[in-house]
Amino acid sequence: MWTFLIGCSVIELGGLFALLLLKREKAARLIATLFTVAGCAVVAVPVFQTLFGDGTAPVQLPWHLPLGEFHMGMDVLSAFFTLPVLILAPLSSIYGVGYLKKHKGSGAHYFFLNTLVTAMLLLLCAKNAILFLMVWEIMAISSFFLVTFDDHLQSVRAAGWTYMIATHVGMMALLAFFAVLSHQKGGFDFAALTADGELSPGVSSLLFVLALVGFGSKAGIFPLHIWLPEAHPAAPSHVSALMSGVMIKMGIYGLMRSLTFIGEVHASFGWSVLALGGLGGVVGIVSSLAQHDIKRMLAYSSVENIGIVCMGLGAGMLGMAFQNPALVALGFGGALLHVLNHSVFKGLLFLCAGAVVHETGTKEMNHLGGLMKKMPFIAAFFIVGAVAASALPPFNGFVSEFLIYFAGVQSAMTKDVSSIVLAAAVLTSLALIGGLAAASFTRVAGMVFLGEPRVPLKQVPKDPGWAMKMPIVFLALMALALGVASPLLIQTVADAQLPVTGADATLRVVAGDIVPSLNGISLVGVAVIVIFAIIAVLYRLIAHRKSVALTRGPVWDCGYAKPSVRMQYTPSSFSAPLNQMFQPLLGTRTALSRPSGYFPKSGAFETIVSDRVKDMFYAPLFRLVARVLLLFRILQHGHVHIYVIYVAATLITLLLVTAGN
Amino acid sequence: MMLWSLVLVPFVAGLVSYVIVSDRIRRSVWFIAMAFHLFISFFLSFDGGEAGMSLQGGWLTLDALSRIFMPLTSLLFAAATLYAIGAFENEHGRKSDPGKAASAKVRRLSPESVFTGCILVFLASMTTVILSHRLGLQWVAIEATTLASTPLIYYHQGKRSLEAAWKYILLCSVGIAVALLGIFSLALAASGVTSELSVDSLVTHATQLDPRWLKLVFVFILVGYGTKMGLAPLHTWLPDAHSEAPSAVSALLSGALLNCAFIGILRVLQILNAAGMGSFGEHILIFLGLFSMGVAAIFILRQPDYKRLLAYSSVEHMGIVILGTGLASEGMFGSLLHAVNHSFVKSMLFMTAGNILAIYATKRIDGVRALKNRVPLLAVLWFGGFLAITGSPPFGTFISEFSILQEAVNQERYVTVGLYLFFLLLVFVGMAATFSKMTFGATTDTAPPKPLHVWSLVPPVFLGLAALMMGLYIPQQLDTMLRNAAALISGGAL
Amino acid sequence: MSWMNAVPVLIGLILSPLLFGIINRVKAWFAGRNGSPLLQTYFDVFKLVRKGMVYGTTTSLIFQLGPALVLTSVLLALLMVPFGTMAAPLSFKGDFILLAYLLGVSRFFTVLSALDTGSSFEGMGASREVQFAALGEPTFMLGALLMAIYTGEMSLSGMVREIHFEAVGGQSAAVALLVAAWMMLLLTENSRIPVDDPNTHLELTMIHEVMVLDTGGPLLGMVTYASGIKLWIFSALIANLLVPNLHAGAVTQGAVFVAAVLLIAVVVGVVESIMGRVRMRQIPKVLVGATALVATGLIMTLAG
Amino acid sequence: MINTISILLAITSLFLFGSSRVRISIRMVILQGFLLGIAFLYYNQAHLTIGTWIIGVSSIVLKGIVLPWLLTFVLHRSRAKLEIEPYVGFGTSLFIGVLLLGFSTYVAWNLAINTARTIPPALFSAALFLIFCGMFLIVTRKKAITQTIGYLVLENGVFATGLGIGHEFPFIVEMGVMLDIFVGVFLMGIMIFRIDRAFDHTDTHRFNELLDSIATEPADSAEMENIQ
Repeated sequence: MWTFLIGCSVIELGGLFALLLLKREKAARLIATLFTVAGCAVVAVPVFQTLFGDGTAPVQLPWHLPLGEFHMGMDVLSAFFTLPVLILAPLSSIYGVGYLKKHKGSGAHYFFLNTLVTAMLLLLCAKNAILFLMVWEIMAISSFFLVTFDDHLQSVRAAGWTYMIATHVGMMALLAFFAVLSHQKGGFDFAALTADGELSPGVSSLLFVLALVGFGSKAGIFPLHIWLPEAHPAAPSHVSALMSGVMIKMGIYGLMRSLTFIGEVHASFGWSVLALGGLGGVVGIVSSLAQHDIKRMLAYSSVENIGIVCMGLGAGMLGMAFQNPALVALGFGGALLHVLNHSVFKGLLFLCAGAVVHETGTKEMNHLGGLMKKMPFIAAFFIVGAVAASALPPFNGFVSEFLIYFAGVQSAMTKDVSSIVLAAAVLTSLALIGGLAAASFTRVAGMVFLGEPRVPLKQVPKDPGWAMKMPIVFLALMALALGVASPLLIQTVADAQLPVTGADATLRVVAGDIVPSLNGISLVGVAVIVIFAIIAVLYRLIAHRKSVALTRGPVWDCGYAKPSVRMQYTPSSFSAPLNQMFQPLLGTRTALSRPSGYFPKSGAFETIVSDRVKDMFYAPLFRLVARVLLLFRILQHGHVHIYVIYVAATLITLLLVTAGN
Repeated sequence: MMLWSLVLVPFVAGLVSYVIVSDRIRRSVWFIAMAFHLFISFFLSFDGGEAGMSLQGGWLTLDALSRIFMPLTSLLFAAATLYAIGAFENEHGRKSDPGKAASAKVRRLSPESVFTGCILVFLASMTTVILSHRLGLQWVAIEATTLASTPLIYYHQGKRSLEAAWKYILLCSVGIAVALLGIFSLALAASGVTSELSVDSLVTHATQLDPRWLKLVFVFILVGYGTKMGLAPLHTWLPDAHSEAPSAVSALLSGALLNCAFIGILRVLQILNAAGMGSFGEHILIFLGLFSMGVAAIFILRQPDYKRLLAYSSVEHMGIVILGTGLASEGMFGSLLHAVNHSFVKSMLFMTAGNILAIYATKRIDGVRALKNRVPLLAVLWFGGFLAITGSPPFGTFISEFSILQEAVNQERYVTVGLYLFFLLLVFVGMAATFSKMTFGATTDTAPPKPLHVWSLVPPVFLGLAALMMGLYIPQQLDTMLRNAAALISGGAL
Repeated sequence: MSWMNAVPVLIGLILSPLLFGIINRVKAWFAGRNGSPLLQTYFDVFKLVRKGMVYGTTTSLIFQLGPALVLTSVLLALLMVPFGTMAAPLSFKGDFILLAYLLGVSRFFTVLSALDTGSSFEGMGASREVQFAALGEPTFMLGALLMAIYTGEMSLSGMVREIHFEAVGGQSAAVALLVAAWMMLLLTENSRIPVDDPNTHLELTMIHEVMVLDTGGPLLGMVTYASGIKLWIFSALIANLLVPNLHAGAVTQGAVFVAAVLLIAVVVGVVESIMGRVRMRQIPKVLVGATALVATGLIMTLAG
Repeated sequence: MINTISILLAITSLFLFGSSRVRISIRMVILQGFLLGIAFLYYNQAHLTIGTWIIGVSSIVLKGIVLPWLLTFVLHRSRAKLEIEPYVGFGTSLFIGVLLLGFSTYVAWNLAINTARTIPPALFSAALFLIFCGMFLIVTRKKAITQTIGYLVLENGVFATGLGIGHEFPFIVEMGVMLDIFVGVFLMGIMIFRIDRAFDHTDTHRFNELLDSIATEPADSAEMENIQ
């Protein structure tokens, strides 16, 4: 455990050096990245020790704080959740070195980036409630500063503001959660909290609701997700990659850790998480289909993937409630694996999107197009990310969704009514999400990179420098590796969930009999690549042989006289049929300015996309609270006389009250 | 003798500095008095005699409670002194440079000597409040603090500061008159039992005091000193007084004066607990605490003036402190810790607000933009203060607010917990809008801001670090002192 | 992969273009025409492979490599389709999920290569394709779940071995519903008449055809062959449901199975001749109807 | 003796309720100062020490002579001669005064806790009445100087309740209370002087520049936009 602490302090030191070198931007960035990479390497040692070796001893330091004390320890669950941090943190800092070349103020930025990484690492190994809360808030604050990096834009400030409020709501719920928990179980240490003191159903459901709100608001689970599509597009891309890939997983980690505290899991918990996950998944992917802004679209797809993870969690919890070990192993296993997979391919997508925004200067997808010719490297890897994100075989997205599918079908084998309903729910929503995800990602990949540029760009985009390319290549390879090498991973995933599900031998057996399917999948994955290579080579030989003519001609346009670039299908028109179908979920408004007069000069049509949940629930709620509070403002009207009456009135009321008892 | 010197030295220095003409000498007198006071109070509190050192029949004693607040007050006074001198330099600097003269409303400044005199007398009276064990003397001292601080408030002689000062003195005097009623009824309650109203004798004979009169005493003292402490609905003078006073004074008012009023209430609570009627006032205290937080939340949301915002947050934090006292046992410890944390953070914030005022010359929030780009150090202080005042973890306020929450949950008062968290969230929402609007944003004028005097920057940085330290590591000795004080007040029932 | 398993795959590869011939011949018979020869598709593919290649000016590498990936994924999907009672060469628990997603890969890259041409027609086709595919997925998954519950097996080959369509008994009603739903799915996925018309010339009404509007030469050959295999896969899945387990030798069972597949092609031809096209707006209702059918099937297994 | 003093006190505060001219109110305050001083001396005659003597005399001197002198001085310098149209008309305030007198006598008589030994009910009711009169003046009168007078009357009332146990209070505390009241009123006087110069009126009714009650419409204000 000491190596872990050393690693974290190395990363934090890097941040401090970056702060000191405020003036020399480039040096600050390089040093901070160097320290992060070194720190993560050092931290990797205990993590692999815990995952594959025999684990590390916890560390307990006498840190005199009236309530909590410094108790760090790493169990299998936290080790597994450290993997995404170790992958994405160094890569995003390296990417940042290239990305922030043209920006000022990257010294402070890197300080907060390193603090965020350290906070996340410490959070995963915190074994004391107070320490957990403190590191949780530090993580929130440092990520707030990262989001508001280029704060000269009004939209970024508004996004930062919404983000801060959302995290604070979650913080309030967590405060209440840990207060009630430590009251029930006595003491703040996680060991005391996980002791299986019997909790009355009322208290355990209250605890679960608080945990769901507290951790759900950080993870972006369905009703509490509105800050995610605001904050991620506002942040610089390597930060949104880190946040989307890793930080929202801390919410999932917290939720699983709270299961260990609550102990006995009721079926209603499982159903609620499953329902939220399914609903969140569908709403997430449908909203991402309707977006104009590329990073907002990726943020909504994070909401969708978190929905899928919650479905896995829900299935696992229902398995615990119905005492069906297979469902438990597969549900939690699918969720955990999807956490890792999502952080890899979402990180890849955000980094590629970052490069696009960096070069073209605009996030508006309707204005982009045909970047494949100018930025072939980024286009190719974005398409790889898109394939992985819509869970298609050769890549890692498919494996974890396969596990959750399998959990659904496996639960149906027991043939009792509730498990079949569960299976039907999981399969339909996952299938629908899968289909829509394919639609959404073909839209982005197709419209942004293929076809022709819809609006002439100011400067010719070109592929970025090696600092931005290297992480992208590494992530793509990681996605492929995870996709193909999944049978090796299933064992660690089965162990990683032990703290939550309790050491139950059958879990290992159940995980065992999924291995042949995973072998089949990786076999097919490899086969796809090999056969594709063969057919492509054959095609090249046949189609491009000397004796045959190879010409380039205009694309068929029905013989129209003067085809223009604007005639191409735009992303909004591409997803228009689906948007109309899911209109109640989306609530997209259209603004039409009709061309008028005999010689009309201009007409415009625009769809305005806003988050339905926010418009229907949060905005009116905020306005109501503000209006109610403003009513009470007359209290302070400035007249001394009436102030004295206040004093007299309080005196009299208190006298009456005391006279009473 | 040392204790009396703590009172007399600043008092005499105050009187003397009324008459000194030259700024330099007066400032040095002021500085010496402050240094002396700081050294003595730290020396006495941290390693003075273990038992309460009393003098001449218990007029001034240093018991567990005053052992905390004495060094705190003198530390705040030292910081305020340095800041005030720095602010005067800024002010003089501004007046002299021609460019600024036209735009800034140059107010006619009453001579600095009145300011120095009053502030030193203010310190003397606060020291007497903290140290006095005689409730009569304590009342006199609290009244003296009001009188000493009024001229400080209308130091800038503007219409608004005069109005604020008038409301301050009128409301506080009415409140304190009610407190005097309380003192007299306490004397009546103890008429048969003991002669002089010293805390020790009252505590020893507490059981024989007439309970009905004790209830009356509690109500009068709560209303009287509650007005001084700024509990809603008696708080109406606080936003005006704290926002119109010069920043050094509002830092002292918020940081130190509110604690003195709090000590007045604690002394009476000590007697009540000793008389076994501790649980009697619980509901009233909790209600007042929550009501103050609610009223503060109402006015913090979309508050146009940032100094008034800080004043309302003082009302809110005093509400939290009173809520903690109402919850007794662990809550008492939380409230004392919170009073200390709040003093650090609030005075730091007021000083930073003063610096912002010196640069942007406007108290309106819309007038202040892009603090981050123009004055990075102030932005760090300002936003760090915001995080501290709303109780986010790395700072001390989080620990105290959480222990109060923990106590409320332990007593299964879920309604209180719900309201408590809701108001904290409301205050956070209100403040988040204001602070982020001021710190971030783009600026058009690229003129480098006027350099601030170093003395006006050192104290806030020091206080900010103290607040941070309180959050990360509370030294063992300070923790035991807090626990003894809490035990003292709740009659050993901790 | 013993020698015996290779035979079904070979048969699949060889016979799949024949299905188009049968369908066109049935339509011609209905219309009183002689119709094109049964092997017409084979001639088209050979001709196309030997022709020169014309790329659109706006197209990039994706357009050239897309159809290769489409063909690969469809070939691998063919590997997993059981052949009568004989298990598929590659079968494991939950292989139907992989089958669905392999078809997803082929659809993904067809759409990408369509969008690469940058023509508005191809964009329109892609947008429609993506919409209907998204609605078709749940039908396939629920159908597989129904079969899994009904037979207790989790791999396609296992399910097919257990399932048998007796005329009487509650279970068979569920299977009948499943067959109807999967028939609708076949018609949608392979762009047959009620949903999409493969032989139309009006670009605005096409869905699948318009996506391959600008592919010519060897690329078009590959795409046609891939769509043939895809039709074979769907018909094979439905045939597996209908063909009872005759416990006879592998050869006779195989022959019966192939006959069933060809029979399904005839049925498709009949359906195409007698039905007109469903309006574009109604297609989502058709697909949701298919899912509803499977859902009722599920409920029946619960009740039964 | 005590009864006559308390009746006289009651009458003077009734005058205060009704009088519209500041000059008369100041005279009433002088009268109250003398009455209280005499009452204090009379009441503690049993154990007269040097301390109580000094306190008695100083209270007479301060409340009877010095403070009223200061108030008249301020009255002349600031042109606020008349207390014009207060919130509550003089007739009605007189009527309220009588009501308050009834209420305080009622409270004094049946609040029969062990005050009998220390404060005679008559004096206690007069004291309560003085307190109510002080509060009432501050609340209803607009002129700053009348509010100061109200405060002074309030202090007199509190001092009257404390008469009984005057001897038990140590000398310093008693003198401290006296000094505080003196400095308080003195400071208020200076402030009225300053207010008069700054505002050229001393009408506290127009003191409402410091307020928060401008209910900004939630819908249109700019911040609301970025709250969503």
